Amino acid sequence: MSFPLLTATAALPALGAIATAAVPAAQRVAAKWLALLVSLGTLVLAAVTLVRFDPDGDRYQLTESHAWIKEFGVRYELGVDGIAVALIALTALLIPFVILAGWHDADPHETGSRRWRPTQGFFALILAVEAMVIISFEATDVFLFYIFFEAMLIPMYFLIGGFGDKAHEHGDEVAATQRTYAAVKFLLYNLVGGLIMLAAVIGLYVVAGNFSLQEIVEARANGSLHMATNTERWLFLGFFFAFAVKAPLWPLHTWLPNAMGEATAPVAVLITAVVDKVGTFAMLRFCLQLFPEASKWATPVILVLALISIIYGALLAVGQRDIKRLVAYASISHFGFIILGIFAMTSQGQSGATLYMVNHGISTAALMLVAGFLISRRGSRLIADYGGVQKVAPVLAGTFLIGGLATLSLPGLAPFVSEFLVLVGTFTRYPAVGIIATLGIVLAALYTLVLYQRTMTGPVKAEVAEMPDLRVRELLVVAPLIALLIFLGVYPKPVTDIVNPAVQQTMSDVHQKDPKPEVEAAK
Amino acid sequence: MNPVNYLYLAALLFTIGATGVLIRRNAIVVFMCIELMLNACNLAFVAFSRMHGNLDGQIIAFFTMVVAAAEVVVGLAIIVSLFRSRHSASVDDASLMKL
Amino acid sequence: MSAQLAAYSTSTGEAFQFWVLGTVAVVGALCTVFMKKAVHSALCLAGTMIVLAVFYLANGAYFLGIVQIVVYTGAIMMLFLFVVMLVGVTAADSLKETIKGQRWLALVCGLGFGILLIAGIGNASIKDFNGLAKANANGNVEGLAALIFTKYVFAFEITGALLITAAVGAMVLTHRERTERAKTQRELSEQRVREGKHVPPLPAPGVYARHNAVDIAGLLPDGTPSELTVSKTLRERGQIRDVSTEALSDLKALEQRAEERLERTNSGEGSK
Amino acid sequence: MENLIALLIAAPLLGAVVLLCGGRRLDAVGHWIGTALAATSFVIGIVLFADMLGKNAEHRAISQYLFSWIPVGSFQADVSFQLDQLSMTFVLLITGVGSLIHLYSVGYMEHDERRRRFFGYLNLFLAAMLLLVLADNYLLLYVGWEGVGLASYLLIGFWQHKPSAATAAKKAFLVNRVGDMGLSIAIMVMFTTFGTFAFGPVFDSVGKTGEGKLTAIGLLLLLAACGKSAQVPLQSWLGDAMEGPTPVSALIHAATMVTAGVYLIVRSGAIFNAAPDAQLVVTVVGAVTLLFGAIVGCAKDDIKKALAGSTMSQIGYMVLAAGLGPIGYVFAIMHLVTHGFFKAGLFLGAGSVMHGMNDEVDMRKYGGLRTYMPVTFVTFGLGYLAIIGFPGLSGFFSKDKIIEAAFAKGGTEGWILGGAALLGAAITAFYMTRVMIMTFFGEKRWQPDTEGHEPHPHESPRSMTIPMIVLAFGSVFAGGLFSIGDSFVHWLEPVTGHSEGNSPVSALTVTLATMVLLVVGAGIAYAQYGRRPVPVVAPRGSLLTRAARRDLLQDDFNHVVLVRGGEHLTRSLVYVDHTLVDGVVNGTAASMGGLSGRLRKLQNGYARSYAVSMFGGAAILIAATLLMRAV
Repeated sequence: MSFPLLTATAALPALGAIATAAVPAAQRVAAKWLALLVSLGTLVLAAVTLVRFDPDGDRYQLTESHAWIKEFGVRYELGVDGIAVALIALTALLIPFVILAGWHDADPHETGSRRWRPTQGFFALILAVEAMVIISFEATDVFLFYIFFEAMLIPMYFLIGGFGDKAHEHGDEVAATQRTYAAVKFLLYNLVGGLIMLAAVIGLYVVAGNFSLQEIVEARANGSLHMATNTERWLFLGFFFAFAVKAPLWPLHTWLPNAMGEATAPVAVLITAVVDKVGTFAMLRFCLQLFPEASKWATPVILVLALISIIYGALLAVGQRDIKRLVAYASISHFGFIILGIFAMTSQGQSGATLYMVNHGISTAALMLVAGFLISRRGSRLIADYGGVQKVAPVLAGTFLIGGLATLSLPGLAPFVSEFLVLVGTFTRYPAVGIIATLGIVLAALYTLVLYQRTMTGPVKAEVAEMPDLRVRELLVVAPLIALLIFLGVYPKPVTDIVNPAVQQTMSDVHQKDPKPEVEAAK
Repeated sequence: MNPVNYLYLAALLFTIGATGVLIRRNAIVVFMCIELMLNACNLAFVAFSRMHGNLDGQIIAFFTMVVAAAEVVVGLAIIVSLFRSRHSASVDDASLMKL
Repeated sequence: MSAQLAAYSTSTGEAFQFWVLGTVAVVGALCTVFMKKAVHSALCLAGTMIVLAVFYLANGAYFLGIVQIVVYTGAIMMLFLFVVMLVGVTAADSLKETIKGQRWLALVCGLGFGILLIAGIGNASIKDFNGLAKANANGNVEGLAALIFTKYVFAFEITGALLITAAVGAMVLTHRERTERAKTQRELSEQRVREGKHVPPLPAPGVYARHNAVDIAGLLPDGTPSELTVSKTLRERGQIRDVSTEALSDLKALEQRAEERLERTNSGEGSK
Repeated sequence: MENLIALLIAAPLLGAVVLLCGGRRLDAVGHWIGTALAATSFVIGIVLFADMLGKNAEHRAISQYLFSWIPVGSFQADVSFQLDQLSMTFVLLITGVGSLIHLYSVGYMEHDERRRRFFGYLNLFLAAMLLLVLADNYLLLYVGWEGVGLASYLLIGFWQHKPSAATAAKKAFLVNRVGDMGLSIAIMVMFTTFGTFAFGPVFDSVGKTGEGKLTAIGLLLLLAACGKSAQVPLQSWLGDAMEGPTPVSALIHAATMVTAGVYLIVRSGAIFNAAPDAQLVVTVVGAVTLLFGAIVGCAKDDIKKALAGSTMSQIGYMVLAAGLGPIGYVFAIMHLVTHGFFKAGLFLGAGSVMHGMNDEVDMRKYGGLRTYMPVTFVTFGLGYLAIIGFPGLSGFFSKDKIIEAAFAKGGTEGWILGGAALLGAAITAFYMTRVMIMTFFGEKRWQPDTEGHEPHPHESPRSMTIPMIVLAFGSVFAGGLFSIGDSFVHWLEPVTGHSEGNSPVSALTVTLATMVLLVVGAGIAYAQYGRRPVPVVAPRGSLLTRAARRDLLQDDFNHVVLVRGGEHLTRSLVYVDHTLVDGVVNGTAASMGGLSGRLRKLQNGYARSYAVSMFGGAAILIAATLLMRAV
């Protein structure tokens, strides 16, 4: 038996989380370094996975399979396709930056108590989330996936509810109340989605007799497993609801602005760039593969909802007064694009959606982390409290601008490639939807530039006059992300090469082919 | 006479015991009522044993007695220590479960 | 009564026994529930249990019948009585309900439950009545032993463990750990002096020449009882017998008798 | 030679990266690095040009394939360049004028502490603009297209501490985004129709699809062109864009970037040729804009905004020409090049004036500057003559041809378009004469600025005057040079095609009419501003003047309809999100809370109460069992 690479990739951060949590209270800094090293180690393992993965090989590679709960046919079954491997790489890549960006976020106010260890907890929770997200990407057993899909709510709940910005415009007490509200809201929304999914998972077991993704898909393909139309639709809706909450799709989105607004910037990145990706990823892997006919049946409604998400999220982003909530609504808009791409059922749309997940992760991380640095300096999240930062902290402003430009999908930066692919993919099948979605890019420019103008330009406000520019640690966080944004914008081929075969297979699962062009162009 | 009558008697005793548990407040009396219920069950088991012609029912009744003995020992100990700390054996005084 | 008869039918004797003793059992159960004093309840319960023991015997469960008398009535019920003694025999419960609607709910539920249970039994099709002749062929105790030590041996062993645990548990629960050293007599007296209360020994109970029991409070010069004279335990149980009025009424009776005699004299004088 | 194409772009891109990431260490030399790399690009352009001249007309186009950019299924976008005569013309214009303006900026931005960054942005602009004209497919063109938009955004808002500059920058980017939407949808339509969006394959298969699709593509491309080239209805950003430093106005908002729309239309000539309806709309847009810009230019007192109106108007001419089809393509590009020279020269002159006048932009506070700034006066004057179409100068040749071509369109359209173009020429003469007189003639009307500094007009340093002189040469001779033996027509013909239309009026008539109108326009201006003293405070003016001062109310329209409407929309949506979408969720939660508050009272803490419910539950279970059996 070969080395269980996938298990190792997920187990390392899990063990790291335990080890970090166990660091004594006084060794706060050691805990941070330990967490950083573990996340870097995970990154190395993810890189090895990426290298070992052969884009043109089998659909699922590096598979591991062990019996787990024999009575119910639950197996510990792992395997990655191109989409999963790209997202694992993204997750492993972002966590070190999240840890580095949140280096001082969980420093305790007073250091007297010997049992009070928030720092250790913070970093341990981040690593725990990483482990669970990675195993969710790897699981090819529906039940195994479900367990970790739900379990990651627990550490996220504590991360949102337990750690907030140092300063808050209404004082500590209000901040704590709002944090609790946000955390509970996050938990409840996702739990409701998860419970409905649990019902669907059980339903799937009743119908199919096991939980193995590959076996069910194969059985459906060769006709040995027949599903009644209505059964398939109900099961699809059960799965989709949970993923739509997590993604989040309008009108199930309202937990995201609260959660991202109240959490610290690194945690907000964790939510939107890492955890939420599991939702869209699962749509591609589970909804489309397990229930191809129902997916096609639901497509019109989902496209409309995605479209509403795009426009609605962008319009609301324009109307926000709070930097982090603005980014949250922008993310809702972007998730609309991802879901649009997935359900456009074209290879451009789905490759674009996958690429979008990666790129959105990186670009939002860049923007949100810089916003976090900004907020930590001034101690306010309100846009109106800033102005003229460009003058006093040009590097901070510059990186913020690049993050913003990535958010508005400027060509040359990575998100453009994915957004354009999604739009083209949608347009070839649903022209009207494609055109309306294009409006989103105008609105994206509006909210990004308004944000930049109000915070960074204009006369220097007295409160920001003494603001220091980015420090070395902060630059270390932002610079690689920006470099990656530019690299993937100019040369996305490495990613598309990995993703394309997997998308082709998904397309054939749902029995869809790209529409042919009207005329065959002369080459 | 039909031996089923023993079952009716058991049911009656059980019901009386249960009602007693609900009505009385003195913990000791409540406990006695519980014993009454257990005994009613035992009677039913013995009657069943006779009906089915095997001894399993008696075995169960036997175990019930043993467990009841153990239960009485612990239960009375609890009552005594409760009385010590509260100077009362009323079950209504132990209402900390209230929100 | 032969085992044969007990198995297949019920003799008239058994029927008679059932109806008489069954009535006793039910009355005993009702008394258990409705008696004001815990001691009375316990005694009624013991009666019911003895009746049940007889029924066990009648049903061919000879071993259980004996065990019921020895263990239940003999040991467990005595344990109850001990506890009642510890907690207070005279502390009569008021049967007044404190939880709103509890009694009615309990009665309705009990009535409903009983009716349903009895209806259920009535509904059940219990046709064949095998009797225990075969099972008890080698003797009831042997039959039980064979089962306990083969089929139910694990349950039996575990029950043993349970009993030990219960015994230990009871000890743990009732045993009070001393958290501080007990004060010596010297320390106690020093404390009394320091506090300035009751420096001399407490007064003794009893009224000399009339009552010398420990539960009778001594009388103060004005004839009122002094609680200080009886032990704390009795005081808390409310088991003090007050004889202050008794002395007065005795006196009154004496005076009356004396007067009666004097009246005669007086009336004699009056008639004179 | 092909491999040099990428170097064209790489040189300024390298400059941008080095200057923007280099930090303060490069402050001292940054501007020279930027200028040198721009010049490098120009030299490479010259080398390629020389190489191109040495080949036959048919073999002049070369291309370079770098790498596959986005390969997904049938969607294949490559990073590859093509350099043909059309691109070559732009390359030379961009790098040539660009280098001159770099040089000019060295002097102009001397006192700005962020000069290094300014040059970084300028280099970024050059790279993006070169990418735009060298791309061999629409998607790569789109990258350059948005890239120049970004550079324009950064440069308009270069003085970010001024809220007006930041707002103008944002506005420019947003309006351009609306146009970009057109371009991206156009690419999508091309992809669904042809399965590709590379220039060659698309143009070759134009004949295989219906006219409807082509018209749609054409109109979408026109929308994009309107955004970038400030044509009606997306013109509103150009005037505000003058908030940027003057060299930026000269390079980006006069000579190069704003002409990208014209490039797009000419480049897509094959599509437009097959879609006459789209062409008609293009000409209408061009005609409307050329009048619109000219009218606005007449009313502005801000020298740069007057010139901006003029730019809009001149690009209107180019778009008009481009809409005429093969008759006009060549002249559109020719006017584009000559306009690049003289408008850049005019802006640099304006910058030079402002440089000497403490950054005063109001022409009413100029006057009589010709003696103080002789070089500026002469170069500006030559630019002036060129733009109004003074015979023999550049503008004369290019504009005249466009007016002729407009008439040659034929039919009523021809007459209307030609008439509009002629009228535009007259108005051009009026407003340019006005600018010239108010700035350089008449008495001094200088006023101390708010801090009380009396302006001391002086000639600008050498680094600023040299570019102006070079551009003035271009303004004078370029047109004539291009027209000798129709050399420019022959040069571009292999790419754009060319045909002579049948003009209902002879070329001579057109020229004469133009001359007459020119004299009339200039004469009115002289009568109004040369003969009488210019009031320092602007008179109230007629309704038209007041409307023109406010850019013919277009901003008011935008403000009321888009800004206000948008604000209301977003505000009400925020409310909806909070009360309705979130309200449903929170309402459910609250009702659950209320219900559990009621149910909580059942939990009174008495064990006996709980026992009753257990007992009742047991009774119910028995009842259920019995019922089930009964059924």
